[in-house]
Amino acid sequence: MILDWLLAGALIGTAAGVLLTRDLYRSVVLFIIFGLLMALVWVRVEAPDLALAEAAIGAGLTGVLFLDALGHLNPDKAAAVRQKYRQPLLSGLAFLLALGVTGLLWMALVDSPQPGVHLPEIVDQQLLASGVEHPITAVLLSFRAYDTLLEVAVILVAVVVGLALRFSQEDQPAETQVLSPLLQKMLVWLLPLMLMVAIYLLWIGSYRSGGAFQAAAVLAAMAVLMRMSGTPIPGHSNLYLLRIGLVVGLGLFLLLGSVDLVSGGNFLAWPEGWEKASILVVEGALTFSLGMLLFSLFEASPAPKQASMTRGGGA
Amino acid sequence: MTWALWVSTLLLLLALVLGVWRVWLGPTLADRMLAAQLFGTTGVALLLLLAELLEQPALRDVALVIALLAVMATVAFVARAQPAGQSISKKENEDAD
Amino acid sequence: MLIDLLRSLLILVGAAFFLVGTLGLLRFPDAPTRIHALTKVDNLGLGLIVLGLLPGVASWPVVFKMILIWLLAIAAASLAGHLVVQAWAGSQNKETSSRDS
Amino acid sequence: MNTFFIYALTGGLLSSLGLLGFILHRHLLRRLMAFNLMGSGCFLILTGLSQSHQGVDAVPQALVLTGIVVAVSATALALVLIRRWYHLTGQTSLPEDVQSLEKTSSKEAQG
Repeated sequence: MILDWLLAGALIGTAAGVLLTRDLYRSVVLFIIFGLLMALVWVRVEAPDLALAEAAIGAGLTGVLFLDALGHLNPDKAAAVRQKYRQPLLSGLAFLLALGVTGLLWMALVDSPQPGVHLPEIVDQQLLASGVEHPITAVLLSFRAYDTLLEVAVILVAVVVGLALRFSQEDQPAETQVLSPLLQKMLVWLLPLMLMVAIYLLWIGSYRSGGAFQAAAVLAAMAVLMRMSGTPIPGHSNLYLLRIGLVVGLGLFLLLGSVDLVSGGNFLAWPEGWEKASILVVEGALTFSLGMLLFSLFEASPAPKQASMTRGGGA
Repeated sequence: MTWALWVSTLLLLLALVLGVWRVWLGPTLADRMLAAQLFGTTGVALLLLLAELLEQPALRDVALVIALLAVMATVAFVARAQPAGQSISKKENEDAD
Repeated sequence: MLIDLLRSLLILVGAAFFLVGTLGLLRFPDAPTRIHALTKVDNLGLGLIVLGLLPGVASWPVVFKMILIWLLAIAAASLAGHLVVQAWAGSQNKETSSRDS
Repeated sequence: MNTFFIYALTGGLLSSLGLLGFILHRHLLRRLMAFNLMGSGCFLILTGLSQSHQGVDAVPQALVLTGIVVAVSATALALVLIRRWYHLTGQTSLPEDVQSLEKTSSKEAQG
């Protein structure tokens, strides 16, 4: 229990640090650390799946994205600092509002009604029919597959917007690369290991914590690392491959989901007897697509203004 | 045995909380990135201990992922967020040429 | 019994190393010295903890995985130290050269 | 009061902290971080509250899992937009917010 209070305190303290500091660098690094603390919190909430996702995304993507943006927005840091605490009236009102929201939320939490259905029990009863042994994978790809489908579609739309912005401009993406020989040597075995861990997470998701989303995050991190270190990515500049890769997850999901529909069943009900195989195929495609989608969002960032940051060629 | 694990977990969490102080102090982004790196290592140790304590083998996977991706933030820092606005690796390369 | 005592000791000492490492991170004067706290002390601590936990692990793949985690942490820390100190030296150089000119 | 409930309360506090930051800050990057903190708070409330009643529950966990991935996608898209905005205007705040303040652009900004 003391562990939980300490962890919760550290989480709130870090969050407050992210928001209250005047230094943008400090804020960003604290935000990265907040992600790691969140992973530990998910462990204490007994949600190892979420801990895995948060660790992969927090350590692999969020930090990179924000540091990347920070390097880009760097020059007017001084101006940004000055903008704060200008209007005491607004600040006071905001504090009151936040206090009120906290109070209301806590009252609502303490008074929350007992739910009428016992979801864990229902999930347990249906687990056998889903074809996989891990309840979260079952919820994601069997019981609530519709939600997952639409969620992938939402991410696809976000990527389309990002890429549209990217391709509507003449400028090239930032090409700054780290050419440290130590890094290059390490990548030789680090990258295959990342690929292996992604596949492992995907496979293990059928019977315990892991699955497409966590694997995709690791995969995306791998691609980002390749990009940053100047390791060529196969098929990177081929736009047709890019389009196919981005939609293959969603496409296979829809295709396999419609098989039962065509034969008179329900949409997104996996074919009888092929549940596990279908889920694995869809998960594999989803992993690949989601990894590519997340990586594309990283790639969609425009080039920094000053020419000294860019470095042509390479990849 | 169990009490030793719990005490160690608390010690590690304490180390984690103290480490935030270095992030706050800075003074340079490099110092902050080092502290973040330390967070990763401590988090890995914490997760391994918790995996044993809570008997959740999945936590070892979380530790594996964190250890695997620990280099990402540092590489991003060197590649993109250099305060000087110039990649050190580039300079080093020119020296070598 | 004895092995349990030994394991507890290893784990406790490992955790203590982490605390010392954090102390080093807080007390050392600049980035290059702080790297010592990060790369040496913490990875030793992690190694001790892994060593202490290993006898309680049932299967070989898990043993392999835990050792892999330790090796990865060492590699990551050394790479981070290498890159950060280069960056730090680069920014110091730039500072002094701009001060000179 | 069980462990889950502690974190539900933490999530409540985190959400309002994020809201506060979202209102107070004008720098878009910091607003985005505040927004992310709000999101994390919501995730904590979701899982913490439902699990404090019924024990470990896969449904809210799956919900939050997709939520985390969507959140990072939204963050990445927001960063693309913010950087594009900066690229076009040279500013890191929205026009309504920048009117009042004078522009200072120091090239050698260093923490």
